[in-house]
Amino acid sequence: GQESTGTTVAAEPTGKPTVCLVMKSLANEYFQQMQQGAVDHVAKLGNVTLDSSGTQNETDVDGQVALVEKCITKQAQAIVLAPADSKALVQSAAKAAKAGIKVVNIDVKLDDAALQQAGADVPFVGPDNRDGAKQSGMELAKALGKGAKVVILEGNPGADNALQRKNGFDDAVAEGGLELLDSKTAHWETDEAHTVFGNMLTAHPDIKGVLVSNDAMALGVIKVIEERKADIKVASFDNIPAVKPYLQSGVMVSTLDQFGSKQAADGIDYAMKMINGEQVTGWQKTPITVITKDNVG
Amino acid sequence: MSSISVARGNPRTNRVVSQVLGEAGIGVALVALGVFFLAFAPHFGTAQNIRDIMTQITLNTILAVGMTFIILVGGIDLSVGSLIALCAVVAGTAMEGGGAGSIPGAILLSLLIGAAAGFINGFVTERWRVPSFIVTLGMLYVARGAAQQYTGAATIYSLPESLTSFGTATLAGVPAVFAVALLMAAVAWFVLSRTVFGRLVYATGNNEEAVRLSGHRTGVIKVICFMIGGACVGVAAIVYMARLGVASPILGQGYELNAIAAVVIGGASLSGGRGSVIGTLLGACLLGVLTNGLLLMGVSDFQRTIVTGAVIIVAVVLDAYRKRLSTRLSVAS
Amino acid sequence: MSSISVARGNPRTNRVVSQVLGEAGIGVALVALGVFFLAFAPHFGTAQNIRDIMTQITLNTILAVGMTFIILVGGIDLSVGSLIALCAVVAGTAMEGGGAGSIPGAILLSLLIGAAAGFINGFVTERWRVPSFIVTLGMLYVARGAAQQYTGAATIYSLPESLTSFGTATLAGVPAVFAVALLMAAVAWFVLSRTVFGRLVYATGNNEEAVRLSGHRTGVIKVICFMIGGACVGVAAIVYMARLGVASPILGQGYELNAIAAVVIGGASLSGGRGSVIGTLLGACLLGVLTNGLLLMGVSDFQRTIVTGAVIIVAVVLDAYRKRLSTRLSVAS
Amino acid sequence: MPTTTDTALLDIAGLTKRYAGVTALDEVDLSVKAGEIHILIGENGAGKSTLVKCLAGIERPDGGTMTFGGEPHRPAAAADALRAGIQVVHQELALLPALSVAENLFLQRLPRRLGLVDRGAMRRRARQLLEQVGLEVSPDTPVERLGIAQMQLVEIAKALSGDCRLLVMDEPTATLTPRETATLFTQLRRLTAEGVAVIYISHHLEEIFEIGDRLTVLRNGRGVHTGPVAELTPAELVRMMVGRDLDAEYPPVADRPVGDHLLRVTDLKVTPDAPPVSLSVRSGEVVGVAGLVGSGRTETMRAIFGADRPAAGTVEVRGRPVRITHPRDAVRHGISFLTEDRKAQGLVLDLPIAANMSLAAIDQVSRLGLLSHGAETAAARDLSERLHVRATGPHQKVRALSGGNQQKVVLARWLAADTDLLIVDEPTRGIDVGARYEIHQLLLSLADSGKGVLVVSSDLPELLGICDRILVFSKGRIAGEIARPDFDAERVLNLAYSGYLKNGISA
Ligand SMILES: Nc1ncnc2c1ncn2[C@@H]1O[C@H](COP(=O)(O)OP(=O)(O)OP(=O)(O)O)[C@@H](O)[C@H]1O
Ligand SMILES: Nc1ncnc2c1ncn2[C@@H]1O[C@H](COP(=O)(O)OP(=O)(O)OP(=O)(O)O)[C@@H](O)[C@H]1O
Ligand SMILES: [Mg+2]
Ligand SMILES: [Mg+2]
Repeated sequence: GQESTGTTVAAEPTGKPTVCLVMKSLANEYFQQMQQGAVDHVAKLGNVTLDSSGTQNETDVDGQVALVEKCITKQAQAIVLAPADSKALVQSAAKAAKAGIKVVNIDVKLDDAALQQAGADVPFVGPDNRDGAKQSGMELAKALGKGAKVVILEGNPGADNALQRKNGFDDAVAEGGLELLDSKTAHWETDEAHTVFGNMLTAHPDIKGVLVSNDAMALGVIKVIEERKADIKVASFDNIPAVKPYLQSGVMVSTLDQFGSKQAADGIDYAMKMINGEQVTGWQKTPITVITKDNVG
Repeated sequence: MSSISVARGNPRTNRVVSQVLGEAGIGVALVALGVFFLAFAPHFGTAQNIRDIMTQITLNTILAVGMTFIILVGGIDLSVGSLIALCAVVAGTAMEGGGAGSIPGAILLSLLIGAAAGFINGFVTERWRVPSFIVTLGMLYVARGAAQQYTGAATIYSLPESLTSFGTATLAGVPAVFAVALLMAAVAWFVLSRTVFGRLVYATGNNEEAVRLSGHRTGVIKVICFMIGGACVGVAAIVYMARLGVASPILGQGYELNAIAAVVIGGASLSGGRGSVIGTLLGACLLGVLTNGLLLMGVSDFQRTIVTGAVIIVAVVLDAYRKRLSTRLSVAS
Repeated sequence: MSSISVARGNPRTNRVVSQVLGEAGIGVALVALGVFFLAFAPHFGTAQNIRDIMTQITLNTILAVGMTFIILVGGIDLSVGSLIALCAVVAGTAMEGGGAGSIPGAILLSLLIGAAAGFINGFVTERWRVPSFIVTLGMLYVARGAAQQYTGAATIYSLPESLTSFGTATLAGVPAVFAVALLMAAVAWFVLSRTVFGRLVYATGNNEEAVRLSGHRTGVIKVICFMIGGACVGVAAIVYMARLGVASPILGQGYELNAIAAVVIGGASLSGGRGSVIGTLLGACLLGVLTNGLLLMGVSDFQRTIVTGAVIIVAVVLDAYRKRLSTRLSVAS
Repeated sequence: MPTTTDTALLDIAGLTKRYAGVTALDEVDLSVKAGEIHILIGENGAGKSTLVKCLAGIERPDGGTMTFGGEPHRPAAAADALRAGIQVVHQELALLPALSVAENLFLQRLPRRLGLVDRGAMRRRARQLLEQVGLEVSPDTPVERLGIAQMQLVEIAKALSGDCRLLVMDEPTATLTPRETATLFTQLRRLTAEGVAVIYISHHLEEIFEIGDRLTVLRNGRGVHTGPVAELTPAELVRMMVGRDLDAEYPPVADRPVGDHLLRVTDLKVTPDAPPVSLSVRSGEVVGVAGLVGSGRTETMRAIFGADRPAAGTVEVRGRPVRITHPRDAVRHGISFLTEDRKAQGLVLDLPIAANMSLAAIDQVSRLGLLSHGAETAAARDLSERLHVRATGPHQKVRALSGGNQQKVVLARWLAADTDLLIVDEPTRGIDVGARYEIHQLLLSLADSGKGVLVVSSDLPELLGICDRILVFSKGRIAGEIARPDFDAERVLNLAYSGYLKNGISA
């Protein structure tokens, strides 16, 4: 699927209930998968109209608020929301709920405290980023053994999944007995990761492993490793196709697949349940899998 | 050329047409866009959606109004986007968990920070005659870093009820926050077109040397404009928190471009001396309507991005045509 | 003022000093920064790190060199960041899975797309006399959307071996890609300072009307400058892929600001007519050295952001001082 | 009769100002009495404007003292000088193109009520001022719509608006026609009668002898003479300025063989409903174009040259009809155009003299697109000598030149282009008598060598002095043509006014 067809479905008015899928930055491959999954799933179901959209970039909070408002305006029956900010989107979610729209939260969990304050209860369908990062990190720990020196590359400071992944990596460092030398952000970007890690390596020539918060950055990191012909292993997150060769070659010990496509599908299913009057609450964890040399296929 | 033949028409009608066109500004393009969406974007005309549009353009309107002052004196401010984050997190922290009582202080704080940053931008630019582009670019980094440092990248929420409820309140169907924006625009318009200061702002942007020769302290005028711009950012920060109930250090990325775009689409010249608050207002509307309409039409995100860019270009080109035609006619009549 | 007392010094030394200062440009600030990092940033001076710096500033240098032409004629190009993404994904797709044979075609493709976009930027700006700021802002959206549309946001990888190996190759210790950047800078310098076209570029940026009335097609000159800028983006796209072995439609966000910053820090005036490739080169170095040094010093992310901004401002202020002092001295002598 | 007192209002002693490479003012003394009109005169680059700038607080003198009204006068900024009561009309226009004439007039102190601009009062007083200087435009016209002379009049009106004790005018009449000059002089006399002192700078000798009480001659930044104007003859004055005798004010005009048509313009309309204009220039001819301010001379020339698109009309060069839509076409067909506004339309201020001179003939100093700096510098040297450009060298930035020398640079550019037809608009604007003579000689020698010259000038004696025939513009149309044998200032002026008198004066 070259273009995001989901939206075109919404064009003609039908009797079917409309489910609004609101994501952040569709420019991000992960959300692209997520949307594709949703489109396919809806096609399978056949009794739903999907209206999916995403923001320009991941930090565009009020852009996403506008998206939610659009869904309210269009009087969708349900909104499946992958929030750009776990707290900033709570109000909009509550507003939608008040407007009688079923809201399902996917990908990043809305902040509980904030939800309470807004007096809204929104079910969450999604993976545990922290646990995922930890699992991926543990693979690295296993590969390197205790006491190995590692660094972390973080995502956008302030982005929730960035924070959770960082925490997960920290857990892995603690539990795996790794020695953390430094932790810096490269804003999810390949080029910046190349620069930041390059300098980290200059500053700490004895780095043995890198915990990277997404694959895009991992690509930049691996470039540095290749350039320096260093023996450094990488643990990452997202499992985009581009990293496959590196998993096979072994530079990348592990990455994490949180099945974005599945998530959206599940989200839609729960939305349908709610539309049909079922009560859904709490956190429905979606599966995550650590991808390594062995299961990369 | 056709325009000539037009010009050959009856002088009186020419004059009328030219006047209308001359005043209309980017409004022409805006109306065209509106009509188009009314026809093709479901729900576009609904009261609810009009309100949404108003809320959605509020921030950019406020920022753009401030930016107008800066651009009129030939400056530019790239720090807007980070500065709003800084103002928000600091003021937000001041209000966090607090009651209505904490609001006035926070507002004052936000305004002060904004104005102070504006002062630095303006003062450095003026005192050492360095391009404001680069000074405010520096400020962009400083403010962003400061905001993150201040909160440790944490998002601030649980702001006073009365603030957030103001963010969703409506006066006679008009969102309160938008009313604030309109009010600010009105004041700005009055200051720029009626007061001595306002005229000196235009004059300075037009030919600073001449204004200095006439015994005015252009440096002061310019610095004040930067401070006004900064103060507007302070207001925007409060409005942001009122609307979204949170303040995060990463908010506002890229706002500067939208604000500048609104001003320039509104007919201002980046070399200073030309532009108007009305134009800016229309520019902000155009951008807001465009985003909103395309969303309602359900255009895919990527195509939406493309169309947005294309429409921006077409709009200014149309406007250029308009200007020429109107001058042609006025010459002819 | 101290500078006066300096000015009272011996004329001959004054003249020498003033000459040195006059030529030095932002170099002074750059040297100061380098010395500082040598003292406080571990490993800063190592051959390895120097190579890193070179690789790290390559992209911005190439983009900034192109931007120099545009800024010299009083334009600006905000589309650089998205355009590099568009060039990369299209050229990347053309090479994906292909062998060395597919490279020349891809390079040509990238250059053509860049130049074409540049042409549109320039042509619209010229033909309808609209600010390039807004036209290229539109192009920023169009190119980004097009890039995403083209790949469906997928990251392109498995590029030809020979390309990626070129990205990591070094000639006599100098990274090959940086050598490319230097070569381009050298050519640009030659064109701007030795050719008729270069002369007309400066003249047009300085007083377009005068150049037009001297019988030159200023419009053509400006459009060509935008095309050169675009072509440079095309080259940068190839270099990006060579270095990182991937092409994604989200790459390059914010590159435009860095490129413009390099040019302006290098002493160019955004109103056109003043600036130089050497300056641009130094500007790019300054930015690159700054990032690199701060990273080596292990400054935290947030503080790094703050310091970056502060240093940018201080650098241009220092430069302003330098200019004044040098003129003062030359008067005294 | 001006009422002069003996106590000096302004006293300047040992004033010195240095720029990189030049000493613009070298120990200059000057004393101006209340109620007198003091002429400041000297060659281009002698230091007149620099003195004015020091007086006005724009430049800081490097030495010397100034006393104004008994107080020491050390202005740090223009504001200080204004506060002290010194009004200045600078040599270069300092206007706000996008703002209205009225706003420009009162920029110093906008009529205000509680911080708000009192527009009514502003318009009213603006009309009075425009009346005084004889400029018929609406106060609401944006200044950018005005011709340069009209802008000049706005500048003058501006200076008259603020009440002052000393009025300094740096070449205010450079582009004015006798009509405006006359009204200006009435105003000056009114002011001096009220006890205002005036420093008046001009290169027009006849003006000096008409209006001046005393004069000070500057040469190479030094004051070489001060005394009553009446005690001098023009010849003596010229000798003091230039340092040599000028046998005549204008070079002898020999009878030249007039060749065939170089340029023939038929029914040219600048705007769709402007009157049609037809004119022609033969090789070996010097054709003058006279007219009042705003009579449409510049507009017409711009249209011929392709600077603006004419609405109608045909142009023939050497008998062949040509389409000129861009100055490039004009230059291609061998037409040059020296614009009246050197700063806005002529000079590239931040480029060196050499680059400015080669701009229209860049092919001559380049091969295969590569510049030959050597050739360019050489050419610049040569031209600078021919026109006596006073500069530190061909690589000095034009910005640093004196007004007159800047004018010479633009002129040099078109001499370098060496086209068959040369259109010059106000060619000797701000040029000193000596250089003026040289330039006239130059124009004539061009005609001698079979080229055609079209001279637009508001300086009537100049036209009478060097032209073979004069076309007189009035209200956009050519009101008449006079051949050399029956040249006569009266006739020219009558023709110039005719258009306005017929259907009353209107803006
Ligand atoms: N900013 C400057 N930098 C360097 N030299 C300058 C500058 N301004 C003026 N000069 C020099 O000072 C000298 C005097 O200039 P000034 O403008 O006073 O001459 P002027 O008497 O007004 O001549 P004109 O009759 O042409 O106006 C000239 O040689 C000029 O080159
Ligand atoms: N650049 C311009 N734009 C618009 N109108 C102009 C411009 N220049 C002149 N005009 C108007 O056109 C008319 C003719 O002006 P023009 O300059 O041709 O007169 P002129 O005979 O050259 O007199 P002078 O040059 O001494 O003002 C005037 O009414 C003037 O206001
Ligand atoms: Mg002068
Ligand atoms: Mg004229």
